[in-house]
Amino acid sequence: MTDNLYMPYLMKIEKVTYEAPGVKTFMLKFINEEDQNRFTFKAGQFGEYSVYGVGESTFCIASSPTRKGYIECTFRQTGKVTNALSGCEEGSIIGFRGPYGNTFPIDEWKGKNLLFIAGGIALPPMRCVIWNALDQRDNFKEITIIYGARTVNDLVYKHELLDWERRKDIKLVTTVDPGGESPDWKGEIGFVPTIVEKIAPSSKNSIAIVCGPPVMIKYTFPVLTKLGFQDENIYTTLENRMKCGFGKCGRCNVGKYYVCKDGPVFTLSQLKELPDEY
Amino acid sequence: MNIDKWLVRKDSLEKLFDILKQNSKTIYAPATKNGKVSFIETDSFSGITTDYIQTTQSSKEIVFPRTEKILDYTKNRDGMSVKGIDLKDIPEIILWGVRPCDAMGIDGLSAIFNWDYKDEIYNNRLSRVTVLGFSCSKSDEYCFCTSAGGGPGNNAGSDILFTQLGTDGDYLAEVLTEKGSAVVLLASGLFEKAGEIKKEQFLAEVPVRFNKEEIRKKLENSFESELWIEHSLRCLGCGACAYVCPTCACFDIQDEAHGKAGTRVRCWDSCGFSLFTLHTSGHNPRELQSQRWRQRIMHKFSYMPDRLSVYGCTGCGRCSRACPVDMNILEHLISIQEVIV
Amino acid sequence: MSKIGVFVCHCGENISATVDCAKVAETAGKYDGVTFSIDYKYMCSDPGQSIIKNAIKEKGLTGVVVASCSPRMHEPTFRKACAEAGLNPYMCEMANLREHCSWVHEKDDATTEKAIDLVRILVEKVKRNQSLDAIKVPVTKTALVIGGGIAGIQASLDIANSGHKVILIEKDPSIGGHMSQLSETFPTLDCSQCILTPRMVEVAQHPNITLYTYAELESLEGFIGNFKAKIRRKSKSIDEKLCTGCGMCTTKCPNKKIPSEFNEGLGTRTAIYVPFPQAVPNKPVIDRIHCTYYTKGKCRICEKVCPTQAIRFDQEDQIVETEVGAVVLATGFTVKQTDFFPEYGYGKYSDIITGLQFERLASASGPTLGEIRRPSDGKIPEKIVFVACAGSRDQAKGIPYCSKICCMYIAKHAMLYQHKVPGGKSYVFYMDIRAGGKMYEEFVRRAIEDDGVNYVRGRISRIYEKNGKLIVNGADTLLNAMPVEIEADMVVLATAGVANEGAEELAQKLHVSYDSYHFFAEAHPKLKPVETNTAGIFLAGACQSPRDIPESVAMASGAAAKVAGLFSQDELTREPLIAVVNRQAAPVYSSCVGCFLCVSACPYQAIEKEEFKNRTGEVIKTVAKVNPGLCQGCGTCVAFCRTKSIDIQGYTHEQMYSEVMALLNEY
Amino acid sequence: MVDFEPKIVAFVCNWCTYAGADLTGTSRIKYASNVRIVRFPCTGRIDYMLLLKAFAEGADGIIVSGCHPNDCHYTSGNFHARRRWIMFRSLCDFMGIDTRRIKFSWVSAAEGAKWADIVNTIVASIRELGPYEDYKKVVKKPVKEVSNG
Amino acid sequence: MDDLRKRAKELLESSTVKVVIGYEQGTANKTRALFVEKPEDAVKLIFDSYCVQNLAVYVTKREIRDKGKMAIAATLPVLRSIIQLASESQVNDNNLLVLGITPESKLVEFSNLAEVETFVHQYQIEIDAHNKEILDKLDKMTPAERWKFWIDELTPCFKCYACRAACPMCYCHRCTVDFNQPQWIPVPSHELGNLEWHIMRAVHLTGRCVDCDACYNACPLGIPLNLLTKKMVEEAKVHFGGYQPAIKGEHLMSTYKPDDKENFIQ
Repeated sequence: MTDNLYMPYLMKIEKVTYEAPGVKTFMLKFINEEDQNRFTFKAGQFGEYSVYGVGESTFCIASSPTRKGYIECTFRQTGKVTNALSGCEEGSIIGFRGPYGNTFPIDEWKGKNLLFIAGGIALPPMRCVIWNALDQRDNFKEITIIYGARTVNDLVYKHELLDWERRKDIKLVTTVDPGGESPDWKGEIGFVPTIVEKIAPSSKNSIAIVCGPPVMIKYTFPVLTKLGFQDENIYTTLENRMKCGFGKCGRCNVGKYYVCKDGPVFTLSQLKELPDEY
Repeated sequence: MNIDKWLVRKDSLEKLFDILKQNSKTIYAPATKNGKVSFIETDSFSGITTDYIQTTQSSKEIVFPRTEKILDYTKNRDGMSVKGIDLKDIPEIILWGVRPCDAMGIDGLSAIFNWDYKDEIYNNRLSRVTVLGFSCSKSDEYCFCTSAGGGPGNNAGSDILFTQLGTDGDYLAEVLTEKGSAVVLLASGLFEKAGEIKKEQFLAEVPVRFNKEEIRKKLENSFESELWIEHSLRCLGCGACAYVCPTCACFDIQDEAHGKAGTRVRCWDSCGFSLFTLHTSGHNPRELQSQRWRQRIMHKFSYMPDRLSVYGCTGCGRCSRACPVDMNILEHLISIQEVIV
Repeated sequence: MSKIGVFVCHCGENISATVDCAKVAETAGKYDGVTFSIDYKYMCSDPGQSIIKNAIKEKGLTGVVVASCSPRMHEPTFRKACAEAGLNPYMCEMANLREHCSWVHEKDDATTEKAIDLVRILVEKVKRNQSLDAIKVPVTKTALVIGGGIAGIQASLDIANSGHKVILIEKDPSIGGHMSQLSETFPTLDCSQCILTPRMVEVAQHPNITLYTYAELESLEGFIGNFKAKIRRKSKSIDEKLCTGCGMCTTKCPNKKIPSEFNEGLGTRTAIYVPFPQAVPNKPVIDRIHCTYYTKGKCRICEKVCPTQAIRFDQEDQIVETEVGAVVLATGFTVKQTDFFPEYGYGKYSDIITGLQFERLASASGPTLGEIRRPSDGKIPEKIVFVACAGSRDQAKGIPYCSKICCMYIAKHAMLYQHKVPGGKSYVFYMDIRAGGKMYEEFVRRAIEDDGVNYVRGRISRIYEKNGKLIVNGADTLLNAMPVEIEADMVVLATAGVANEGAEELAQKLHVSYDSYHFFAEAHPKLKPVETNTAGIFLAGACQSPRDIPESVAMASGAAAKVAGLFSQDELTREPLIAVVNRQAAPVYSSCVGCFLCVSACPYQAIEKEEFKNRTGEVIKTVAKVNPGLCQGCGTCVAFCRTKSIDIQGYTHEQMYSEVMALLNEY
Repeated sequence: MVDFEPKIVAFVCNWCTYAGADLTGTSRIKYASNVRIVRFPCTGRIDYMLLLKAFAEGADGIIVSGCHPNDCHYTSGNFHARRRWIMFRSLCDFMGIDTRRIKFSWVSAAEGAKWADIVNTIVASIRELGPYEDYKKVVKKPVKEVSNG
Repeated sequence: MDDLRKRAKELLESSTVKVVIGYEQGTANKTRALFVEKPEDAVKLIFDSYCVQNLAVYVTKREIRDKGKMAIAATLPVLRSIIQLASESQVNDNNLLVLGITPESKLVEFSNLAEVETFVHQYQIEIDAHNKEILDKLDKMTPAERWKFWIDELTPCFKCYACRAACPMCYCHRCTVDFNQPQWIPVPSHELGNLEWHIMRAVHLTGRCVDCDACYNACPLGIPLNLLTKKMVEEAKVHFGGYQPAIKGEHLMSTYKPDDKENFIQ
């Protein structure tokens, strides 16, 4: 069915992980062997996930390209499709189209420090890169992850956060918004931008990757700039509404750019070129 | 291929039509309903409307249906069976009576559906359509094909372009493609060798009203212009303009479930609708009508030329005719050319 | 992730006799999201319930469908069972395989097919159920009783005696109502005052009762358990704390010619007055309309004579704001005045009076000290005519209903007359005698047989005066309409009992509905006679329709019992199956466009407006909001809302839609 | 139409008709098994869209039933419903939707026999009318068609 | 026409209102909405028999409302719409000033909506003879014929929602067709989707439609969808003695009478 762009791969839900209220992670396996083998993607790309009879929904691939044989996606229940998705069980079959969009130029980052800044449900797009980087750890210098959520409960990938915490070769800082802490909370308390400013990671030979709700991003960029990060070394991903994923349906245009083709990954310098339509 | 010109007697048109029918071709031709002309599957030549300046709906629906199936699925015990549409099912269609500005629109559509990923559903439909264009001998205040790079006798996009040589005159047939020649072959008797014929004198007068290149330039730095707000105040945000437009290709993908079986369809959508870009979060990148109107103009006169190197407007003037509040695109373009520096 | 359990009950043989339960369970087991299914002899039995409980625990079920009898029978049972097993009770639905299937169809495949369908639609529904928690509404355990007649008094005492606070408001200076005006009462002829006044005193002295006389309800906001009442205490122009009720002021008041309301205008009172000797409270008020000081600006005699300087000319109305949990409406009724009957020449002839006026004449405490004397010249009437249905049961007069009490009090009046005026002749013109009630019929018979009252069946056409006599023309329909003419000295019209002036406005203040005669409407004519359609507001006595004393008292006690029941808990728990208007993040707030057409669609006035303001405090959006205290969950608003912004828990759009889908499609 | 079994959907209110149908059961009155009951709190909740959906999904007949006037558990839900039915039915009729296939009725909790009667009559009449092909055709269309051009 | 221009100018000069909604000359013989914000532009205002668009649709449009207090040149249908909108809490005296244009094309300025209501109530909503004829024709058809008629008429509809956009009563931010949980009405344009959309539209306008034909005039395909609402107007007359938009009035479909008559409920 290669001649039908809209034909999804059939995927079986291997594993469902409850991450946070309304947030789940699916581990998906291709039902068809060839699809499995033919399929490749790069960090930062996304796909169209569909529940048959309900529709399609767009989100990034949250697993690392270095992990073969399956893909993972993490989503929050917000609309029709995501509600239906979270109604699916292990063993259910869903559709997947992709991969679409551009990628994080991780190969260009070799030999640099990586600073990951994520907020709330926006860790997934970054998790893909993080694992991608960790799986070739030696290629990079310091790796710092700053991750914040509204409350302790809202932090996703709790087990992985623990792993990263234990690892000597990563610096992980987790934070929750004031009031979101639990009695036994050991991490930081405060909004992400504040914490970034507080941690003040060096901008020297560093790449910053920022994903999160618009507000967080808005206030984090200035902090990074203050820390001396160059616009072209600050990366983020945009999430516009999409239907096709390959630059035809007309939803995701930001000016003359298609988030689904020219994005979702943009550097701050590119972002500054875009009209305010995202 | 080089254009070969034939002469078709005016009473031969009907014969041509019948021959095509006899060769079991599906013919879509202009017909009138509720005082509006649009392309409808037609069995008899007499059913065809001829005295129209422009059909209400463009012929794009033949290659890009308002609603078309993408796939069928059935849930069953051992999982799921999904079947995409069989491209072989797509019918061979003769598109009769297309105006040059419509035929030209096909370039725009093709660009959108092929600029990056190739949309084979669209391409297959197109490959099965033979476009019989008819030049314009009349025009109205909405027409501006000449400003959009076309013309009343423009043959781009047509497989054969017929030009009537004067009222009740015979027809000059310019055969432009293989598909065109195939038609000639079917009815070779009806096509007589034509001598040197100048068709221009028989064409409608459509004055050039603006320079699209200039507009494109001006649009580049007009994103923040106040003009959009002023221009769009009247706009009610319906989809009429987009749905009649020969090049508008925005679409939606929808599932229709009936129990364990269902269908996924692709259907028209419009950047004019307020919910078009609405995120589930409630955030809307284009929440104001002015932004949506800007998108429409920008997409046609700036983004498309930039990215797809083809303009998204053929000057057919349909959107203006169809608009319930008289948003006259020509007027707006002229004002852009005048106002924006 | 839905994990639904389906439990098919045989109900002994009741279901399994015609439905293949095993097959139902088996088929259901194959549906998407059904992870457990079983059939069993008696699901409602203890072992049956424990099958459900265990399955919930072991299989971690997220929803339960019990396919057995009607939910109207066992829904509570199974919901409780689920709750006990730690599953939200509202995640349990019942498929009605017995009443709606096995009992009404023959044993064949079609019947089993239907059973399967019924299960399937409930499976699809329960997948979309949401955990709900019963709604808790705090209760202010104070009742507001409006109206100090016998109904209000009874209700207040009953509520107070059940240990709850009561605020009783009465618009007149004293409580007692119409009953205090009555002479004797049917069917026992015991003195009205004698049985009433002790109750009045009890009210005044009761520690749980706050009594505001000369007070009216200004406004009532809120909902069951949580009303806010504003009460206007009209100025009495005296300091009640200082006043001892000695009566100096009333005796010295020069303004003595004011017709007494209590005596229905047959007697007079002073400008500063106590309506009647046994009034409670027995303290005067100044009637500012008539008081010479207020009208002419001088006098102040009462002030001079008052031994405790209790007079306060400058006193102003006072608004008391208070929170109450329930309201009892006992505002009573009133009787049409005789000027309602020009054909009977009232106004012209002062000796044509109403039944209520006759009560005053017959009352020992009345203007004639109990002697029946006609108003015009004080002569004792030798012939007296009582006219029943004066207005009542008369379309032409716009009062088609029966005033109910007249037949009885006319009999009483006639009797009293016969007792007080030996040898006097009394006639009663009536349409039918309606004496339904314990000892009532007997009472009327006594009037006719023992006291020789002449009952004439027929209406009177006209009354006119002829040399000092009132000529009453009528017809005796029993003697095929033979004309009857009686030369009477006095005529008593049993004028229709009607709703109070202003009953309509009061009803609107309280958001209770009222009938076309402006009597307050009960929530259900048979099953909810003392409730109104506004939760927490109850009715007692003649404000709902004309009633006699025993009925009013019974109704009052009924209302009181309802209030006591309401107050027996600290929080009201209500089924959460109520309507909700969706809410979204700013700047959308809700998909509701605020057309508020749902407001008129709601039978319970449960829909309110909610305003959203921006930082600068200006209102940027107003949308509908359902008051969970008032909503009863009918869903009329839901079907009406164009934007589908209102949904009703337990019967949501998703749920009902999926039921229809599941019903008609293969899964 | 030899072995045509009509599919009948019944939209009923919880307090009267549902209870009435319960009574039909407890009184063991037999009726045609073609009907499937969907339970609503009140006829006032019954959304006209659901009726359309029922036809769209293949129902051959529909019953809508609730409390008699003045008996509504919610005092006026059925009055509101009645108004909507009056207008909706007119509209359906005007659009050529076969209103013989929609039966409106009042069935109280005491009218078990009436319920059985209602069901039997509509099942009988729908048997006469046959499947609701007109509507079914309309539904099939979009799924089958490749193009609406 | 001159008094209109004059008045509009004054209102803007005294900044009694921020914008005046009226008509201007459009393409060919079309007229179209004009939003005058500067006094000097008031001269562009026109009024003639071609001014048929129902301008009331703009008083609920965000971009116009945000300008501040509006004045509107309102013909009878527009006046009706305004009253209906007022009864649905969408406009009020604080945000709207009405310059009425009587059927005799006289200018009447209303000092408040209550006056507009009184004015409007002099005229009953009447279906024009031409359409009445069509309605009668349809009534005479068999249901099967009507069904065919409507399927034929509605199938061409491509759901551009011009009818919705042009209707002053369709001011909802989220229409039922945009509601997708559940997806009551199929999004794509096909026979079922079109049928359900138009039924829904007619139901929602029952008792609210002021019979201005805006929907019909807006339809690029000339579908006579106004027949549906017209029929509802007629039926409302038959069953409930018709209706009139009224500010405090009770809405035809959200109220009832205990003695509403019908003959089909068993």
